[in-house]
Amino acid sequence: MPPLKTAAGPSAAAGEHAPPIRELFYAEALKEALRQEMQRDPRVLVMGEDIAEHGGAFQVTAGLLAEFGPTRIRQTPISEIGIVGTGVGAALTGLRPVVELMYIDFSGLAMDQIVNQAAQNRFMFGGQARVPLVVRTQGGSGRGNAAQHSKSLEAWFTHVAGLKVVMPATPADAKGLLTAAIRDDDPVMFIEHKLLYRTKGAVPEGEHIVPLGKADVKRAGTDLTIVTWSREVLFALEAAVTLAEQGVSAEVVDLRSLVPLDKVTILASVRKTRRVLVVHEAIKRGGYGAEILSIVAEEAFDDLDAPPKRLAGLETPIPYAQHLEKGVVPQAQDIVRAALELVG
Amino acid sequence: MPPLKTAAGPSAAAGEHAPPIRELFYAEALKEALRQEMQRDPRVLVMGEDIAEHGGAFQVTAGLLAEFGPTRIRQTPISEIGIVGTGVGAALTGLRPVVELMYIDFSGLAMDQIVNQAAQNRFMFGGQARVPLVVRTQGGSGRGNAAQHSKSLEAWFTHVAGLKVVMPATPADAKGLLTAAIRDDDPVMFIEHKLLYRTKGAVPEGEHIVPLGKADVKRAGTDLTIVTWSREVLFALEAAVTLAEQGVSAEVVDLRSLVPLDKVTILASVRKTRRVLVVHEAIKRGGYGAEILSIVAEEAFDDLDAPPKRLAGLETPIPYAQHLEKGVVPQAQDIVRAALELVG
Amino acid sequence: MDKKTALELYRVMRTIRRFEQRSTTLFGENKIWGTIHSYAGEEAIATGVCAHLRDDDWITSTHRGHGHCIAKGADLGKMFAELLGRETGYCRGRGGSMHIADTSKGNLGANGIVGGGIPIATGAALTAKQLGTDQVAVCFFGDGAVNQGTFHESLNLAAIWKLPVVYVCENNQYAESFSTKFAFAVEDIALRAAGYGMPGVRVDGGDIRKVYDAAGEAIARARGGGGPTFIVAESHRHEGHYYGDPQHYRTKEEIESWKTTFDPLLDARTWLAADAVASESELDAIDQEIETEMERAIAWAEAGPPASPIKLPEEIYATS
Amino acid sequence: MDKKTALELYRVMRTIRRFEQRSTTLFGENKIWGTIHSYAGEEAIATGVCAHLRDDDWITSTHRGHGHCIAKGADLGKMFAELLGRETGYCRGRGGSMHIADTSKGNLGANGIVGGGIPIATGAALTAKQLGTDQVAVCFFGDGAVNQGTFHESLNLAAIWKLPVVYVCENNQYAESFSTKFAFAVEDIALRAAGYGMPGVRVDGGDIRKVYDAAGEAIARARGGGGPTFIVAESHRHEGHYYGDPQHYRTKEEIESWKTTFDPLLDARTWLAADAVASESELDAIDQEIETEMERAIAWAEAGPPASPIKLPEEIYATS
Ligand SMILES: Cc1ncc(C[n+]2csc(CCOP(=O)(O)OP(=O)(O)O)c2C)c(N)n1
Ligand SMILES: Cc1ncc(C[n+]2csc(CCOP(=O)(O)OP(=O)(O)O)c2C)c(N)n1
Ligand SMILES: [Mg+2]
Ligand SMILES: [Mg+2]
Repeated sequence: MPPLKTAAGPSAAAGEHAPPIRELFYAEALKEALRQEMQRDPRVLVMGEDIAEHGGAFQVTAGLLAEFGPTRIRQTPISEIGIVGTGVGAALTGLRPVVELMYIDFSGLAMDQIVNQAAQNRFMFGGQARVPLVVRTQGGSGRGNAAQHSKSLEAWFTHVAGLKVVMPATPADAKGLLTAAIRDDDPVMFIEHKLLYRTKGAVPEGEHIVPLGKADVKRAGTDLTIVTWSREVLFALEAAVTLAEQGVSAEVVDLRSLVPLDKVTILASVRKTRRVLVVHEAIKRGGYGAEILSIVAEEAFDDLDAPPKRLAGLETPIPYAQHLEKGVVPQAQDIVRAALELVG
Repeated sequence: MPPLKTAAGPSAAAGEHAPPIRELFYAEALKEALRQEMQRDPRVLVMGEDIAEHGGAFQVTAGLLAEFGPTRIRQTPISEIGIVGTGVGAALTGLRPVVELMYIDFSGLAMDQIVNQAAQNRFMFGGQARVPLVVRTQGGSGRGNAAQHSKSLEAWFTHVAGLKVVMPATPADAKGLLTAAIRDDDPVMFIEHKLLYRTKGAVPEGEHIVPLGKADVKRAGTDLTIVTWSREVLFALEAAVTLAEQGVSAEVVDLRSLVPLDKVTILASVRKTRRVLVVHEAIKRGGYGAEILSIVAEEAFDDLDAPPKRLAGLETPIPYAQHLEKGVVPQAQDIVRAALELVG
Repeated sequence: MDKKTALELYRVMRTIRRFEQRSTTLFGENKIWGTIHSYAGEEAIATGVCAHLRDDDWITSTHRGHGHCIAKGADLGKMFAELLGRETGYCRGRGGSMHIADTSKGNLGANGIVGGGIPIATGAALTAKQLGTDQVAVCFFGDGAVNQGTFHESLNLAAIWKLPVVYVCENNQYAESFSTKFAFAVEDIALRAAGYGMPGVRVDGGDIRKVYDAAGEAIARARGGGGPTFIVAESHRHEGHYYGDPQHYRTKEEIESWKTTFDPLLDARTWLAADAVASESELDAIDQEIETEMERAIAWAEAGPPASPIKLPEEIYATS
Repeated sequence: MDKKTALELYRVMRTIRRFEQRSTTLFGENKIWGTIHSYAGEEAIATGVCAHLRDDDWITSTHRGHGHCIAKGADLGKMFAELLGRETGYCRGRGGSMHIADTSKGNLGANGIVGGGIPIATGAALTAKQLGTDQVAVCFFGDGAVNQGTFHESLNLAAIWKLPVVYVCENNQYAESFSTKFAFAVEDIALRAAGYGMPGVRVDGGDIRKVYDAAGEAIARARGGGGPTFIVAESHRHEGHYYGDPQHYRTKEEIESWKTTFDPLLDARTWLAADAVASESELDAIDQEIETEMERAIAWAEAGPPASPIKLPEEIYATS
């Protein structure tokens, strides 16, 4: 995918005396958040595989070893449950660890520490502790990595009481949400997309915070609402342009935070456009799109002029061959087609 | 909970020269399926923790050690990913393993082998292999086991391409579905409920198969459809009685198989009653109820006389104290209340 | 060992034993919900280890955690209140027996997931190392947890990072119904330490003096920057795995024999008398004090209000 | 070792080397999608081990799996076809380099999850034991996988059940960018075997004769009911972790040095000549045959049709 330009969402700089803006890659924006938070707070450390000399599988930590040294850019063996669990223990005792799971496909190895330990600790022990842990990971297809390195698994984490789940689509949101996640006192699953790292966009310098739980209307429209997140936001914006040429005005709502969820923004948009299309890369069955659609159907049923619809990945592991890989997850033209059906 | 009586669903004995019927506990019905399949096929073996002398945490394998010996009732150390993965390898090479995960809360330890290995193997390798693996486990609250032994996690597994997911509510379905699962050539998550083991019901003797992918209308009705599964089926049937006394005729659809899903039965019922309430014990956000509700909203929108609704567990880990535990998952009276709102 | 220490160790062990006896009767009276796992027979381990810890040192505990909790200085009343589902319990009735934490004393919590606490203790030790303090983390777990992946990954991390953590395996010879004879192909579990490059120590978990010495050495090494140690304390549980366990997996004779041949309390009373450290009557007096304290704690717990209704989202989130 | 065996081993090693060279050039020509991991430098391990296996014995492989696949008897054309995303590939273009299986030859498949194949090989060995056959399972994995929980849980299961499985750790000194010097606190990884109660063998993975002998002994023991073995074959990869790896984690000198000082093919040619087993020209002739075979395989693969559209649900379910 060629570097795609994306604007910082309207609300991205909200509540700030708008600081200088310049363009960064998504990966650079993430690194800037890590660097600024590590400078600001000595209790922040980064743990993960190949994050040191190699700079991380997607170069998000490149250069940080030189600045912060091997104790704060702490490279680990291939021990997913060990490092996430160590992060939980460190978070419980005073550090603010950012643990990297190289691919979200590997989270199945660490699921127990994320769910039974990190997420449940606070409630289970009657509020005695807090778990300021960020688990940074990335998912999605599009690089020919096939079935075990391309999944979109955010739905698993949204179904856990005690976790927060964040999925930035733009460089500005990536920086702002990661900063907010690191300062948050609860465990946050911070899910990036492997095809977003090389996308560019305007990013505020200095401290930039995007609060968790606020969706962002990335494009305003009147005929239908497209609710989506992560890389599909870029496809939705691309589709909105095509749709506009065909006289259809699409509003694109980027959730950014899946948990906590900004129901207010979703429902306000749907009540305005009276049509909703929920789009995500993960397979449809059991995906988070079902949650969004259900909320709309339960709470805005009478405001809808057409049945709500989902557009999502096919029910298959991601295939290797390039021509097949593209075909199993929604592309811009698929969104255009679905939108036209919905308004037609 | 006092032993609840439940009838074998109408279709439970479907497609059979109805064999003799007598009452068994849910746990006994499961054991009967295991015993009959182990007698029938020497390639079937059971692996798990405390399944031998102790007979399993819920006594499902009690007595099988004496009949089949320690190589086929193979007790394991506490190594969840090791035993599930060993089951995958055994299934790939000619055995038909039934692996027990004592609590579904522990599945987070074995998720990688279930998802990246068992579920994806067939597609990923171009159809070279089959994985006739059954993972038997149980979930749900109600025994004071608190947050790490009471979760309902079926939604995670429904969101995986390549898995099948089964959740029997009655002894007859438990026997019939386990038999079908063991004979199925794909990986099946077979999810029981800890409070169903001591419920009684009529169970056909001899071979009894309930095909995967067939829902069962456990009670016919005309005013609304309650779609549910596992223990909530019993609450729904209880609620339906109360509702009948108040002049409301509820149809109770027991999914039995979450994957494959019997959309036909769900949609037929909803088109008849024109109202739907989806009920499950798992927390609402990201639960499988959202998938059911979404399918109805997408495909039967214009057949609905009222917004579709979900009733589900509160967004919290399961608390220990008995009076709190009951309050976080839907009880019969909660279903009655929600149903009355829906029809009122 | 001086008299003060010896009597303090005896007092802690006796307190644990009595706590288990009383929680068992309370369970029998249907006052406790869920399940409980008795530590009776293993008291010397938690006691001998925690005697070397400060309030700012950390421990992680297990489903069989009452003993660890008491040895780390917990309040008996709050413990009973938790078992009784009271608002005054350590976890406000949310956790129960399998989930008691006392962060005020560095007890990061019991764990219902076998092996679940091992990386957590490792992470606590990482905090000490990262912040340059001399705090130590102690990780308690059973023989069954040794075959969990978390054990393996954590011990390797602690070894390569030389973390101030002591891993204490309480080998009571069974994981629920599964004998270590079948769960391991080696007789000495401590052998595993060598593969990680850390010292492995096997000790008689029935003799408080031996546990005290072995733990003292390991904890001093950790505090001094010498890195982790793996201790395997051999012991036996007097009761079933859980209250009501029919114990089909071992004989009545075996069960009974341990109560007489392997009892750290009987053992302690014997040498305390033999070495003329304390007289029978002194020890009986301690037992009497504990008896009184225990009943006072239970009375306080029973008087407490039931767990209050759950408030969301503040009970699941610290930031909301 | 007789001449026939020696030349066959040389032929397999050379075939693997050449396959890796050619897939590298094909990747450079953008004909291969995704990523590839070169086995160059480690050929002696797969070759020496698989030489003792029958078609009905099983192996599990890794992301660096081309060598295992070839040594187990795979068809080169179908392998290239898979890398090229063709319908004629082993996995019909669904798997790619990281997911090649050849069940017709007992290769249960490469694995993109580090350590993911370890319990699977263990399960295959369980099948042999359960059905009373004399089949053996061999499990290949890297040094990095040794710190995964799956390694730990699987080796313990194999040891307590005395399963016919051989665990082969290919220690190429790095897990991506992470040196074993820092990932382990022990210098000899084979030490871990003792903790499970199985033999641990450390062997020079650059000398096909040593690998052949060590593997022969372990596989014979497994076949004979003697249980599992853990072999650690010390080696070095000539290339980066993946195609395009900048290798910031090791020096140019180190990279270059292994290509000359650690090359199982150069090594084999030396002793084959020195022991007068085969002349330079005989070996050149073999190389030439392989060259021809390789180009034929590539031509066949490139001529194959692209992977066909996915059919659901039949491609994800065997029963539907
Ligand atoms: C991951 C996991 N698997 C299984 C269980 C069920 N279980 C609870 S305690 C126990 C036995 C633990 O044995 P051990 O570690 O020796 O501790 P002990 O009970 O003997 O003190 C098991 C299998 C669990 N709680 N967690
Ligand atoms: C569970 C898991 N964690 C991380 C990765 C990313 N990864 C792929 S290969 C690799 C290094 C593996 O090292 P090693 O086991 O020594 O094999 P080698 O590549 O050296 O042959 C890593 C970390 C992965 N694929 N799976
Ligand atoms: Mg034990
Ligand atoms: Mg390596």
